[in-house]
Amino acid sequence: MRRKLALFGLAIIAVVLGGAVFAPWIAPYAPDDQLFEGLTLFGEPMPPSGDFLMGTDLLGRDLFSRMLYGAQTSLIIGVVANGIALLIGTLVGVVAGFVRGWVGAVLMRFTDLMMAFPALLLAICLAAIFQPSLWIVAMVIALVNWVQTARVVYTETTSLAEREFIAAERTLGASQTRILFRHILPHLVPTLIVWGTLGISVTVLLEATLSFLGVGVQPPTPSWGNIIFENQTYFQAAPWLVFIPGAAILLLALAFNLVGDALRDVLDPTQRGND
Amino acid sequence: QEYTPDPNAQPGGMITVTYKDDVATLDPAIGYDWQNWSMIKSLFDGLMDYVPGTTELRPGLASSYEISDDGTVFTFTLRDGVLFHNGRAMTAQDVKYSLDRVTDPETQSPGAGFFASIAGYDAVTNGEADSLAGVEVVDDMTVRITLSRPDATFLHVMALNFASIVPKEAVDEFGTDFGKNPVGTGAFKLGEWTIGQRLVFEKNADYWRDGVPYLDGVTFEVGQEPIVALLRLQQGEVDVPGDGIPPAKFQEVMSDPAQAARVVEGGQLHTGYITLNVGMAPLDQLPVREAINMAINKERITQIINGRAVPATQPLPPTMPGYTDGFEGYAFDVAAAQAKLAEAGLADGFTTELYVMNTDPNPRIAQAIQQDLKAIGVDVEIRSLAQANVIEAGGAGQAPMIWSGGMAWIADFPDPSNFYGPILGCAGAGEGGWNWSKFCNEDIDAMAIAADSMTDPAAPERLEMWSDVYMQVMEQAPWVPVFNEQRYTMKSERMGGDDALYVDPVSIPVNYDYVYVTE
Amino acid sequence: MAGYLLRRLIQSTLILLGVSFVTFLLLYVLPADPVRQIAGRSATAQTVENIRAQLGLDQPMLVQYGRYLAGLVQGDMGRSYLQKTEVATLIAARLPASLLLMAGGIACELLIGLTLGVVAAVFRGRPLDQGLMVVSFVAVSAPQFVVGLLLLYVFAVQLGWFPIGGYGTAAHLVLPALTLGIMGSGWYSRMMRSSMVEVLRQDYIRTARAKGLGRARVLIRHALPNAILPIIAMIGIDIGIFIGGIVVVESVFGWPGIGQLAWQAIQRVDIPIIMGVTMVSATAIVLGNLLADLITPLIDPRIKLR
Amino acid sequence: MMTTHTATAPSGATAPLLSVRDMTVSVRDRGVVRPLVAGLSFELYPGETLAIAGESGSGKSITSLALMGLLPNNVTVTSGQALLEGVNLPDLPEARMRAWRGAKLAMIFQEPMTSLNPVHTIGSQMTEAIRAHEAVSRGAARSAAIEALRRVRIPEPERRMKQYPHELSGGMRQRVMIAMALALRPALLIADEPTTALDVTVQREVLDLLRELQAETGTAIILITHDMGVVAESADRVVVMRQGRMIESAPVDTLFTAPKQEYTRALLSAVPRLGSGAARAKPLPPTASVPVARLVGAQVHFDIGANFLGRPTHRVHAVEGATLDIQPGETFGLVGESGCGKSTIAKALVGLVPHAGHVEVDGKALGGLTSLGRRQICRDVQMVFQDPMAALDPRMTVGEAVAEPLLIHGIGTAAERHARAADLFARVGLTQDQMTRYPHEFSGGQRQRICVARALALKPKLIICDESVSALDVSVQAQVLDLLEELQAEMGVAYLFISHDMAVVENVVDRLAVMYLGQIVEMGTRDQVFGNPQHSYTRRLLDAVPIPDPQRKRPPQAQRPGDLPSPIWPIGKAPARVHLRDIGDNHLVAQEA
Ligand SMILES: Nc1ncnc2c1ncn2[C@@H]1O[C@H](COP(=O)(O)OP(=O)(O)OP(=O)(O)O)[C@@H](O)[C@H]1O
Ligand SMILES: Nc1ncnc2c1ncn2[C@@H]1O[C@H](COP(=O)(O)OP(=O)(O)OP(=O)(O)O)[C@@H](O)[C@H]1O
Ligand SMILES: [Mg+2]
Ligand SMILES: [Mg+2]
Repeated sequence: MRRKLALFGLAIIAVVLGGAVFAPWIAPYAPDDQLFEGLTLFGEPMPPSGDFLMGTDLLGRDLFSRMLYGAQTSLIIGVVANGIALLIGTLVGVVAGFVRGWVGAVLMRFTDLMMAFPALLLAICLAAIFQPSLWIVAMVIALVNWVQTARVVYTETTSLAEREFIAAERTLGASQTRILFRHILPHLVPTLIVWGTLGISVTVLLEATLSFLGVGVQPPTPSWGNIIFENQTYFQAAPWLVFIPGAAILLLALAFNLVGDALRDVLDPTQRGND
Repeated sequence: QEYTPDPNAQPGGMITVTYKDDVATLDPAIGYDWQNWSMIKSLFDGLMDYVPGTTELRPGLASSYEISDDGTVFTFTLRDGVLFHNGRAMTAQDVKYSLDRVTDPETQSPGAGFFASIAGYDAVTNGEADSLAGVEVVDDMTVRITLSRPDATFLHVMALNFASIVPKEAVDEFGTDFGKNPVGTGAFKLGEWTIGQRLVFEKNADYWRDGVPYLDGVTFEVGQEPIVALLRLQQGEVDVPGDGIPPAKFQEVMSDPAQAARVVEGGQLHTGYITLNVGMAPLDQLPVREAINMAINKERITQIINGRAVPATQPLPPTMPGYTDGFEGYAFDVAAAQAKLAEAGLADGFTTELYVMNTDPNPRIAQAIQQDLKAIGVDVEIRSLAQANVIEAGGAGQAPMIWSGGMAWIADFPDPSNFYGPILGCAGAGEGGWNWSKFCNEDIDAMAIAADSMTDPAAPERLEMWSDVYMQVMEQAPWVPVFNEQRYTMKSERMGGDDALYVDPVSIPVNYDYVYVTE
Repeated sequence: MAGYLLRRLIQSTLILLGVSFVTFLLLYVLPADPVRQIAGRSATAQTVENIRAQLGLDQPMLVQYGRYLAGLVQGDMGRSYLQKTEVATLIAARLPASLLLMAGGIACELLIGLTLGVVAAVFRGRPLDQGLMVVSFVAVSAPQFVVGLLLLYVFAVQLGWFPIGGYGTAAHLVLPALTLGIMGSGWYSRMMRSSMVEVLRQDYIRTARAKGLGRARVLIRHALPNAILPIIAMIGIDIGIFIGGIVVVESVFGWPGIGQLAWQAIQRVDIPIIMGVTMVSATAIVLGNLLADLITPLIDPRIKLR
Repeated sequence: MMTTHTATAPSGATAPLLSVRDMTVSVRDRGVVRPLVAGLSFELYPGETLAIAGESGSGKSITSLALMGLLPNNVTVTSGQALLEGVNLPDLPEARMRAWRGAKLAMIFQEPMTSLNPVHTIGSQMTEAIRAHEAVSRGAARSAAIEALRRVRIPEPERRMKQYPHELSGGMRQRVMIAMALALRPALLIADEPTTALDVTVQREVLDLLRELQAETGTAIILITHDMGVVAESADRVVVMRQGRMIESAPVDTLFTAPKQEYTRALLSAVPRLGSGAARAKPLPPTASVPVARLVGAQVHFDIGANFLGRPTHRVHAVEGATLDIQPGETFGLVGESGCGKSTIAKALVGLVPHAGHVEVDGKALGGLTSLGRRQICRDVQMVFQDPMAALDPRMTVGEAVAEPLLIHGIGTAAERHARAADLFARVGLTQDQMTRYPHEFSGGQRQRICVARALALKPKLIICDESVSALDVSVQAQVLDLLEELQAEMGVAYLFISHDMAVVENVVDRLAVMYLGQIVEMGTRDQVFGNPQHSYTRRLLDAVPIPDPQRKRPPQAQRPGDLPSPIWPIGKAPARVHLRDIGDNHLVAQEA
């Protein structure tokens, strides 16, 4: 069952990745092509049909094509930016939790400082100072989103560092880095999976919020998040514009979670099947 | 010229109006948002006023006025028995005080510049004087205002909110917080203001105009998402959604005859346009600007905003005096546009940027523009930013193109000059000015000044001159006028009063003084 | 205890100082000029300079910051550039609503999240657990604006159980708090589940069962307090996350909180308001963390404040 | 209890309280049903004590959980009966079982440290149990709880009621567990290894207590243990289990005098007996010029508490001026009750805690070493921890774990390291194909052997065994001890052997030191200390050791006053240093006040 679910997850990721990479070949229309026949006479978007698999958006663009191209953006945000945030958070948390003394103290105080910042404001300022572009937005998201991970990892690391097998490693003469990477990090995997996969949705939506505030990916570049945000007031008049990208984000996050769970089973022999 | 109120009007009742944004201030010297504009209009009066539902001037607190032949001296006779909300009678001193206050740099009024034609204005701005030399109190009921140059629009200026008459003692009492504790002479007075939630206007029983207002009061609820406001209207909780009908609901409303019947449509003094920075290559070449003008499919852009606009051909909206009838402007013609580009040696197109404010529908309009320009080989990058950032870029002359929507020009007063000065004239073209195309043509400027120096604002020759001004501007194509937005106000069933009151060009969304409820 | 508090307060002050400086710096380098917003379209260069000088915006950044701090220490957060009102007044008028909403949001997310987490832990590995995992992902992935409107549409407009937006009574709070809480509930249910699974493995749970206690009592009295410990620390972090969500929720429900104030201020670079809101929210976050740390030993007596 | 029953057979007149008939408990594991306990039968009469002994993993705990109806989800009773007062327990619906749990049958779990809920007070946990079964007022439940605590001789029970588990010592926690179990006067009490985690003196107290309470209330007890000494002292009858089956059941005397089964015999012979050490005597290794380890006035302090500046207010004087040396090839014992500082000395030697005073390993002082020097020391001293499960990274295969020290110190190629690890596996009696498994897939004894193998990988000069065999059942314990001895003979390693089990210590050490509150109170050769204990604390330790001979039951030991003296002092104060006197042949004894 678990294996089947993991395969299902992998399949979804593959589909999304394939869609993103091969978008130019798969997409029936250009993502920013405002088709004349894409709007009704009153300027309303078209519901899903044979011509437009997922309908059209408020500018008469083919939603299916935009979803495909949007996958590129959303993967970069949800996977790369979120991954970097996870990485930074893990590094900071693990180092602060493990290397006590002033390095740890400085790192943790810095984390506290970052945490006290309203993240959105920070993102807005950073993105406004640098000219917004996909990679800048990804960077900003990575810079804002690592904090919570760092906190949680820090707490876990401190308790792990107290465990006896870590002391045992020390008596063997293992270096700090070895203990850190070989013995502490693997134990953080379950937590990181939860945070990493939930983080996909959060960052994809954060990117959309940033777009909405004018500091995100610039139009007409599509992303799943900004498709939702552009159209959210139309959720009754044109539900496909909100629910299709919403479902896509959900599926992507779920897929990563399923694969992550399977991965954890591989990495963590003791918990297998247990949880 | 006087307005005849609706004979069916009956006094009494409260109405509820909603807005998304909070009301920043009710200080007439400060307030410059389109939502507090009409509120201030109901709380305060100026010497001049408009006939409800029209753009016609009529006397306000002045019972009459005289203009000297050279058009530089205005003598206003004040109305008798006008009381401030605090019970004190208004006098000529208050008029002088109010004008001094609005021009005083300390006040930081965004409207101070409108009074630049009053003699002594510069001295006040420079801090050399603390009072306008051109405003004299002749006697308690008479004020004489001397201009340093003739100004045809001066009576309109005196009808602006900025020219509202405020009592000195109240301003002194509240200081900078006067904006939260407004005291005026208007038809309503402020009852309750719960920051972030609601404002309640109460009927001013001592209002100097007889019979009005009809309403006992108006409740403004702020912080209401337009789409929710509409839901509440449909539930009968709201009488007028101040932000209008949200695009997402427009079709729904219009396709239901019962609801559509409660929608009032009217023109408004608005033009949505694209500025083309004449100081930046390749937009510094006229053919390029012409090409861009020809490339924009205005019909389609109006379609995108549910057809709630008419394509524009020139800076002035059709309802504005001085509008050039029959002017075709630059017709949508891709081939011609491409030819123009080729003429400029840019047959392969070029890359440029379009700044736009980040609130819907502006980014969508920008994308439509982007697509149109792409058709002639011009690659446009969109910079969708917060209002302040767009204004900054525009002022600094860094923005090749700006879509004006959201920050757009709704006329302060119904006079053709209002579309020129700061946004097309040399005055605004400097660093930081609001003339974002940085278009500055001395000849046109001279003509504009000449037109404004005429005494009668409605003189046909004057309007002719203005028409010429804008025609010459269009020849230089520093703008792409895209559309003139139409107003659609929706109201609850019980709202009564002439439709014109709901699309009042100066009192948006509703002229509170004259509407009434039917139950 | 008093000593601990003092130390934490000093630390918090330093953090707030850091936040204020960084925010000030960011706003200083932000490419937008508040003076142009104030001066209006028709202002001359002279007027612009006048206003700049009046606001002290012509001074070097450090001087401006110093002045701001000096004011702040005396409880003066400055006046809004555009509204001219005291920032403190504006915030004071709106803060209670935001705090109420935040408290409601936290209550909702805990209520929903913890319940789902406990249920998932109890039924771990079964279809119900899998189903709840999907639910938690839905909660995290759902855009708040849409969730808010949906709730409003169904429960207020269609069913009429709650008022359509507004502020005042407990009934007004339910839907906004729910909207705000839904996203967090996804997180909490995941965390609660893993925490609970861990706790249910512990010996003292077996002891409790061996005493002959009922299932509910074992879960609520013995497992829950232990499982909730790692979660409390999250609540502090949450407040920071909420500040973003609150803008959306407040606007959907017409909730008079500081989110709307901040949003308008950002659009128009009303720096005193942005600074004020930032400082207030940073204070809320810092206090939230402190509170979380103070609550922990109440639940777990082994933890000593140090 | 000997007063009510004869040790040989229950009186035929009374009906058995519990009778287990051919009970099989099975686990469903990935669709396969596998018995964990098969065909178990025994009877238990009121007031009787039945011991279940057997190796680790033989199904002892599963049996007791089956009786309590607390089996894990995937484990069920698949056949047979367990009749308590004529009612078949496995058939009882959960609701009725719940009512019985605690009231009719109660259980004391193996781990007193973790069996109490850390977030509730002792009082609330006790009254809760009472109120779950008896409709009494809060006040009445409270007084009943206090009474129960008083009966288990917890001093000041009223005050303890308000305390949290972590504020009590291990022994006290175990007594609280017993009080809780006994408060409702259950007919049957199951005690699963109630003393394994406790040091001998506390173990003694707990066993005395159980016996006494049984005499008072007539409760029948099932006592699960792998300590044959405990069995001999407390049980009336014994069931010996192995691999899920009962292999022998007999009255305690019969079992000890005439064991029928091979395994039982092996079990009994493996039991270390106090006084038998002399038989295994070997000559003391000669004193070398450079001892492998030497401590001179070593101190280890931990700062705890904090004032508002974050400065500590108190200090744990965990080790206060220890002086000792360990010769190459020698086994040096360190004994003393829980918390006296034994582990701390060990940790100081491997550099896990900072120390003051002089500590040297192989002639090199530990203070001020470069990191390279530190790693060198790590090659010379290795440690085998008390809990092998905790000391192994659960996410690393044991093969990797054993090869890891070689990798860390950059010894050999991957192939060589693998070969060496395989060799070590063989040495400790494990097979090569087990190298790819994870720690949780081994039994306790095997895991401990893996730890030993890991410690041996670097061919150290000194191996520290910190309670390395305490948790193992006797047969496995004997295997490990034999292994250690063998290796010593072969490689000449020295051991620092830390334990609270005096019998084991006597069997393996050459010399030993007795510690009390961070200080050494007696030190000498095994014969000196065991043959002629001088310090009162040493004597008490020796007295507490259970004797695996049902004939020699001892009177209960004198009760100690409630709280242990503490090594925690306010900053600025320090305990008085004891002074060691040589009473001949390097037999050092502290002077007592
Ligand atoms: N939940 C379970 N799933 C599968 N096997 C289990 C489970 N619980 C116990 N076992 C297995 O059942 C057997 C008996 O375990 P039990 O805990 O009864 O041993 P024990 O005799 O109490 O040993 P010890 O002395 O170490 O406590 C062991 O082999 C163990 O691995
Ligand atoms: N990191 C630490 N911080 C504070 N106190 C400590 C620390 N480690 C040990 N102690 C204290 O030092 C004393 C000695 O502890 P140690 O672990 O050496 O005892 P032990 O003799 O090994 O006991 P046991 O037989 O229970 O293992 C104890 O009182 C213990 O509580
Ligand atoms: Mg067991
Ligand atoms: Mg120890």
